[in-house]
Amino acid sequence: MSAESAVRRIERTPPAEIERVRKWIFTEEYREKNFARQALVVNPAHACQPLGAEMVAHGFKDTLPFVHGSQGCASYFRSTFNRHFREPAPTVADAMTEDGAVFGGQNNLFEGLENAYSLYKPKMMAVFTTCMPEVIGDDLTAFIKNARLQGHIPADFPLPYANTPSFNGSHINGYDAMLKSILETLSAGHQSQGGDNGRINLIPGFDANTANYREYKRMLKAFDVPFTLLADISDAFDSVNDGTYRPYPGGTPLEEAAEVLNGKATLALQKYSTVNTLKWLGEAAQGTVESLAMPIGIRNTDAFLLKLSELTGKPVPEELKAERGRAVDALTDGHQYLHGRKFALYGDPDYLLGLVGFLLELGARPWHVLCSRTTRKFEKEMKALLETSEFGRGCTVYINRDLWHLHSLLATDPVDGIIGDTHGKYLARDHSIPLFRVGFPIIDRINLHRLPLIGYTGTLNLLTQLANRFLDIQDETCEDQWFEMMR
Amino acid sequence: MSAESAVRRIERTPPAEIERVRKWIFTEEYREKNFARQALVVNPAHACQPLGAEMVAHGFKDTLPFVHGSQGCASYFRSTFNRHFREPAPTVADAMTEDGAVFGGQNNLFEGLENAYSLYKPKMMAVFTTCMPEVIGDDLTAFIKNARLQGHIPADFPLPYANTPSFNGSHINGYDAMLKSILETLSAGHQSQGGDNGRINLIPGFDANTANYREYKRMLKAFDVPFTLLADISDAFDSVNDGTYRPYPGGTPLEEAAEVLNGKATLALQKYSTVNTLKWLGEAAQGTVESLAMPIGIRNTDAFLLKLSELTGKPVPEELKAERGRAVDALTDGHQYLHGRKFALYGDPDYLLGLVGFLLELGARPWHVLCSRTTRKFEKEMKALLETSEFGRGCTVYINRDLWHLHSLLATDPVDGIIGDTHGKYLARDHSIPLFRVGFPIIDRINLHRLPLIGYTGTLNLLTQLANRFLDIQDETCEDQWFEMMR
Amino acid sequence: MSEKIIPGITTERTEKLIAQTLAEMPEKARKKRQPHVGANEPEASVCAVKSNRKTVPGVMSARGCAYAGAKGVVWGPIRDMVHVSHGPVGCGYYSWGTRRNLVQGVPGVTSFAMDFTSDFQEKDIVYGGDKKLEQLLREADALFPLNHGLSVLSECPVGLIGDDINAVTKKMEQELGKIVVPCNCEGFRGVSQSLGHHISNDSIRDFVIGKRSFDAPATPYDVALIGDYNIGGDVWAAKPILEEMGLNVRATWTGDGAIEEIAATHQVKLNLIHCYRSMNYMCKVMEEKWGIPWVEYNFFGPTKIAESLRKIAALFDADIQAKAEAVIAKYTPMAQAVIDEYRPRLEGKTAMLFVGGLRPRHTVGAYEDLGIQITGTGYEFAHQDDYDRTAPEMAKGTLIYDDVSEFEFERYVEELKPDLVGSGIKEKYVFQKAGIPFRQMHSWDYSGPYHGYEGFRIFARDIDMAINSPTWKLIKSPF
Amino acid sequence: MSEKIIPGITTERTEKLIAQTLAEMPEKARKKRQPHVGANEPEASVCAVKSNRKTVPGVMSARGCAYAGAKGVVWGPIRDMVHVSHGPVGCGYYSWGTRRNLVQGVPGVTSFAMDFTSDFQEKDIVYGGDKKLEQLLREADALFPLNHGLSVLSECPVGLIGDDINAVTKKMEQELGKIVVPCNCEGFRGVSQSLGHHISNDSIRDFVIGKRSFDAPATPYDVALIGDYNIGGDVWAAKPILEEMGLNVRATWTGDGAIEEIAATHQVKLNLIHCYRSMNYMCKVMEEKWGIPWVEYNFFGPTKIAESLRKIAALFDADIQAKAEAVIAKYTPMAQAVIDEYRPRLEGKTAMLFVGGLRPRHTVGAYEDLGIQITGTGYEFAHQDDYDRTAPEMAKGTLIYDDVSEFEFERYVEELKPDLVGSGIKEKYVFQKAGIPFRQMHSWDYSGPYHGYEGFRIFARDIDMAINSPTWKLIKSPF
Repeated sequence: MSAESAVRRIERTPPAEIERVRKWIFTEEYREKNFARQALVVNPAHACQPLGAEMVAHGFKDTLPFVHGSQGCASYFRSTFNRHFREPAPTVADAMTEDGAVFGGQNNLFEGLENAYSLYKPKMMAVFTTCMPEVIGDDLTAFIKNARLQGHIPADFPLPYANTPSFNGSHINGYDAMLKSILETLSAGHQSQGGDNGRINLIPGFDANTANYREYKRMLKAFDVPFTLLADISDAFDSVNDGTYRPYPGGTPLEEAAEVLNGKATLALQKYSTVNTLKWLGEAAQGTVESLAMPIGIRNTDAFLLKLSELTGKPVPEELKAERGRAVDALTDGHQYLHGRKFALYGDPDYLLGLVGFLLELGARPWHVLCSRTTRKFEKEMKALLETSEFGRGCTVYINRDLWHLHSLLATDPVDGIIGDTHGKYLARDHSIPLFRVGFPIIDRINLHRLPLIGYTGTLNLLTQLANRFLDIQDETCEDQWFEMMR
Repeated sequence: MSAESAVRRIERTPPAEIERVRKWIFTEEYREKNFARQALVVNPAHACQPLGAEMVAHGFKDTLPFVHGSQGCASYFRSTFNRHFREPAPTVADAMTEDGAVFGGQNNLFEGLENAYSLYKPKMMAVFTTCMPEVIGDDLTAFIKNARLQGHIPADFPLPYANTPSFNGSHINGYDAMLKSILETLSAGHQSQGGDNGRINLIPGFDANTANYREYKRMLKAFDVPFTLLADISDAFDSVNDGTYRPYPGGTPLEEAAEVLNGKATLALQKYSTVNTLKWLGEAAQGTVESLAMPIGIRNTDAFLLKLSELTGKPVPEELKAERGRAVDALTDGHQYLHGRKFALYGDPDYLLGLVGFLLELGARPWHVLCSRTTRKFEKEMKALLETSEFGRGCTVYINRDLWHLHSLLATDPVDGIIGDTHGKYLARDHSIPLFRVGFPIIDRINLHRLPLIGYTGTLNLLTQLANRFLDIQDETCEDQWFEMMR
Repeated sequence: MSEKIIPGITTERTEKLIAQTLAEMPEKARKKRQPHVGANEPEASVCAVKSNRKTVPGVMSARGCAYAGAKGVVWGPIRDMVHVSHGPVGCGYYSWGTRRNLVQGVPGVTSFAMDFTSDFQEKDIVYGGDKKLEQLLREADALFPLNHGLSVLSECPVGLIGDDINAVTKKMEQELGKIVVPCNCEGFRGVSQSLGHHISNDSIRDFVIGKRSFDAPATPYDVALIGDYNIGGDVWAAKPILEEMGLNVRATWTGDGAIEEIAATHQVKLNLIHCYRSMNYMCKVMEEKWGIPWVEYNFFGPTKIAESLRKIAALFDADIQAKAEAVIAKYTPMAQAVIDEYRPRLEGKTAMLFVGGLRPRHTVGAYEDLGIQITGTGYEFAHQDDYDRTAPEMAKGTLIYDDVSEFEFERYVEELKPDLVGSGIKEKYVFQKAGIPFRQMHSWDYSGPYHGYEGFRIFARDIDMAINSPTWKLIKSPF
Repeated sequence: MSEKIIPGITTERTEKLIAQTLAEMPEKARKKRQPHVGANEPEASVCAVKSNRKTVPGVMSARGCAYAGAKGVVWGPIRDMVHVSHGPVGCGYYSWGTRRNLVQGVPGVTSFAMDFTSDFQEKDIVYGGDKKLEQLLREADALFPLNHGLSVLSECPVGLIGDDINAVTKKMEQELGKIVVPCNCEGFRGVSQSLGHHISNDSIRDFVIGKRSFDAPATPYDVALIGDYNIGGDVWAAKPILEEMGLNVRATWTGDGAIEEIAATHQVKLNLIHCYRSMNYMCKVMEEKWGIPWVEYNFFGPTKIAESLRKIAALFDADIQAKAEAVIAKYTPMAQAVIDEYRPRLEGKTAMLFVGGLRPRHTVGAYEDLGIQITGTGYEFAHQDDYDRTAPEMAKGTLIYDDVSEFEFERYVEELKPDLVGSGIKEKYVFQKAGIPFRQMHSWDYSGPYHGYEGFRIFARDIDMAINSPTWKLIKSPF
């Protein structure tokens, strides 16, 4: 229609109508309508595959993540990490444009590899794709082979690569794909012929809490057992400020990772973000390969330590036993501030499983559990977990629903607290429910990734944050006559 | 006057009069009147000596604090500790009553020692006084000598004792007096004739944050140097829950403490709470005796580690250097949330000095610094500290003023945040200023004593708490149009 | 009630337990402690357990002092007075905000739940504190002009150095034109906080009551609520029930109390007393001097509440009686819903108590309403009349302990293995470390109210939470 | 401005620095980068630095994509539309709330700063997404009925699989009776976000402008504010100044914008453009089609603000001119107070910039107002006309860099040692690790506004805070 034919005066929405809709979106009727939608997604709680691929790449020493595809994607991933960690996230892209879309991205890849290798002097580049080359069908295997043959990159330079289409799964799948490729690449030709080397491979999975990695390392060191953390982002995303910028301030040493198949055992602390990696390891590795729930809460941590004890043949160290005792003490002391409180949670499957375990053992109720991109398997596992406790009764799991669905749930069936990443702050505000920032990304508070949430220390931290926030609220909202010195 | 002659009808205060006074107490006029008072103390921020004596006693292994005086005092001290730590605080009293006031408390002491020794099986009892025996002039030296002579207690059983009159100084002086007596008692006859034993004696001072003690130990262990922490309350007041109650779950081993005079050096991290102990050690000990500022903030922690490095001849461990770098990084990242913010602080002298150092190096302003019982020396030292920084300009130190004085200061010259113990919550509420709970006692939140405030880790924790609370407030109080995803 | 029996609890077992425990004590202490512990005999007219004696030195008692009884219990809850802790800083500091006697009013303007102290220094000990006190009272009245009175609570040194606070308060009452009360409650007086209650009651008798008259016309239904300290809002849960049955509650002693209402209480028709221990003195004074009858009642749990309402109503006319029945009829379904929810989760559990005031006996019925039986109880600072009132409430052979030492209490609990211990902050963490669920029964563990029908709902929830928290299952480590 | 000189900055030094830096790059990359870097020549009529070329693969660029330019810059700030990120989940997710284009309205009711996406799955790639899009728009309109329009922003796959979103939006505009706009801003198009701005401008031209008329009578003073995205509230600091000088700001493009006001902007008398880069296209379209003149202005710092107000006023009558002078007279003392406070703390400092849009040149004056000189500047996605406008603002010999790679930028900063770097989030922590104070100059580092007089106060405070924070002194370890 032409502009002229359609000229009509600006219409302003009457205040009464605004008021009507403002109330309406909190109704049961709206909730039904909202849950009936099939095409529209509003405020999802998941990112796309290449972001996960980039994160795992940062976890290896001297490794440069390399985005094959649009430059803009790389900027989005990087800035997301920059904001969450408040740290650099050096990553290059081969900046494909229209001609790439027509002719494929091989030339971009060649030139990109050459420049990145020369300028940023990595020891490994981890290549992963955005949706553009995925849609046009770029053949990375061939491209990389050609790059070596044509001398764009030394023949022996490690170039793991992963297809990480954004229209499939979420960031945790990209994490998995890239991790598998890195380990395959590095371990090629390193399979020992003798027995295992006694090391434990530990895979935390997609976890943007750097303190968790340090906590894993501390626990393993307490066992005094050789281990390899795959992939260790803790120094990459929580590095010192001593006046010198270093693009690769840490990460799993490549030589260590190369020995992954020779370890005594591999233990993943997330299973949904490591499916294919574990599958491959299960086939290729000498040692046992297992996954456990993320060690959030007492029992999940117990299970982790028991497993370490079993794998190493060593007792759980006294220092960790004492930590357990102190964390349990804090829980018994603090349970009254959380018992029976209802929570809404959203985030990645493995985080959700860990957190729900913790809430249940505290007598709190994980009332709405939402994962915006996951599988029926997860739904089933979460339901089974909820059924293990009387505090799981009445709690509901929602998969492939988004935060606008959660908006309706909170409007019609409210809770006491929300646990999730920064994106939930609008829910928190709309419903006057505190948000406990856990997960990724957290881009409106500082340092939260520097406080561990796993292990007994993490359990203590979670307890402290939850209970004290409720006490803050009580003190802030009560009338004078209920305002008290003690709580 | 007789009741009958005075019968008058109940008078109710008119609402307008209430409103007038409600506003009046926030005025400059009121502040002047308030600061003019000379006899009345309202809401002091200090406790009495024996409380400090009890705390230090809990820091020694198998030691039972023993209150010579009123039973009620012991209950007050114990419940204060119970509430702050949410832990047991086993302490006995010899429960003097009127007859004690008349005849002196020797018999109570005899019987008390006998019963406590028999029932609670301590290896040491630390005896300290309430004001009653102080006023009547009980001679503890003679009493304890008599107790041994008459067989109420074995002749060689360690019975340090301290006069801790409540009408003099505050809890930090009681801490000092009891610590000195314990060390004198234990070290008697243990002075080595050879050289020093290479150990570092570390005295944290009156600090009710158990995590700080663990942090001291962690730092010293990183130096790999033998040390004795005097007095280590960390396990006494943060013990495991494993289903067994233990009255003495930790503390400095008595044999270790007995060697205090033979150490290579003694380092106190508080000086106002260790004046007499250090004076005595300075005379009696072989090694050097020094005090440093509480290691809160980067520079204070630097000074502590440099001193350890100097004393041990070892470089600062890499692990601590890395922690420093990460904490500094967090400060540079986070400074914008705290730069220029004004704070009111109250508490013990040494805590205040540490905290003020931290605020200044962050660009925050310790606007009102108040200590309700201290010396001119402290006032002078604090003023000098404020003068070291442009951010100390305009800041004021108040000594021997109380929290009701602070009420007037906040009413007429407000700040952005208050730092102090639970007792400041009324100020926080009256003036709508957030309270950051630091110090003793904290009886309305959980676990805060389990989060270290000293060292680089503590600096990070303080930064996180302060900055994120301000961000919470911004998010909670802004209008919709200023509510944002990022902060 | 004599038919109460708890499986496994027998007089023999209890006496054996006592004997074994005391056997571990030194001779002299054992002899002193022996009379304070016994197996319950519900039908004994006089309870055999002795009380209100000096605490044995060195045994770790939970008792407080006379000052604690005066400040924490009687005076502190009066909202519109400035209560001065006269002496060194500690007593006022420790008791500041640590008893949950909630108050209405504007803090610092019309209510004063703060810490006023003379913060004695050496020179005050040497030269005496009377002059300072005089100036202090003047300053306090000037800075907090809407106070309706000032109390001066002596700490240990005051009595020892020979100060005369009574002269000072008398002078200042004249000068300030407000009620100014001296209370010689030095901590060394008596054997426990109980004497502090008594001394305070005497101060009210001598310096307060009768000094005011109510500002509303008298009615036949004027009552005072005595011995409810509004812990966690108890008064606010209790008073409305009495009002709903037609009574005019003219004064509350002393929870959320107003000093002038207390001063006019000699005009009421009946005193209703909840905490007999701390305030029976005043009921007796008012009975003797003004002929006001008094009646004890119990507002814990629906059984006792209904009993109490009927007992109170019986002292009034048919109208009040009808209204009392209406109140019971109205709230019983609510209480039954609470029982239906929690009793299945608590049935057959046992608890042991050790508290102060009225709770060791008064709360028994509330536990029983929930299916919980009390296997042991005792008081920090009771007298014989408390124990006499306790015996019939408890099952035969249950353990009764007076001023129990921590040493004994631990052993009793270890043997009887209750599912819950209800006691104070000093005991809480001892038993929690032993893996035993615990509720603070002085402070309602920062919850409450526990009085009245509303309180019962909260009490039930809290007890269930304590006993059934899954955190207890975490204590046993798998390694 | 040609007399600007910065001590130590010479053309020779700068050219040497460039040569040394580029020498470290591979041959091909060096050749590509060479034209994009140069020493400033203030008096050159055409800036020698080339721009708007493809990013060199593998050099670590800060650039975004066409989608980013369309969603983040042009469309996102329009408050009353549902902006659909059409394609896989990531693009909408990353751009959700991460540009600080503040909006008025009731969130979720009348304003929609949320993430609407079709969250493409494999099957959408295979079978196409047009049908899904149609249903999606219908659902969005039903769930957010007070929207005044919907935009569909294509992500990479959409263009590649041959979807026809224009057909869908045309159909849905008919069906929904609202403005429904297609924007073919696939991320692979063009070399940077700049093409996204252009494509979006074209969409406005083709599908928005002229579709509405204002609901108030026209006046000679009707203007539109173009190219202010209300970062940190910039529009709210800028618009009142223009109104105070007598202009009627009928529409803001697009910060806190309303789509129907944008659609009626062809009726204004003058377009005021701040961010020339992103919106000059539309100014030219309105000039050509409706004869609306346009003028560039600069609201950073009092010097440029006063210049701009006079320049704008000159296009109106004497009344407006007088009011403009009154505005300047009113605010200049405030600005001077800011300068008096901060300039002594900042005098002689230097800064380097690398940002997008208008800031690399527009903010220079504001720094200079504070005594800070800019030793280097450059753009992420500028065109020749941007650099031509930049050269006169910068001192002779200063470093100009286009689409600078992190590799180069690090070396330039290392050599020139500025006291501050003003750039984006991806650069921030790189330079902070090197101990260099930094402010994000895309997002005002979560502060703002920086526009107008109010903004200058905040800008000055922030720059002082960054440069003079004592935390920088902590970086050097004593061990």
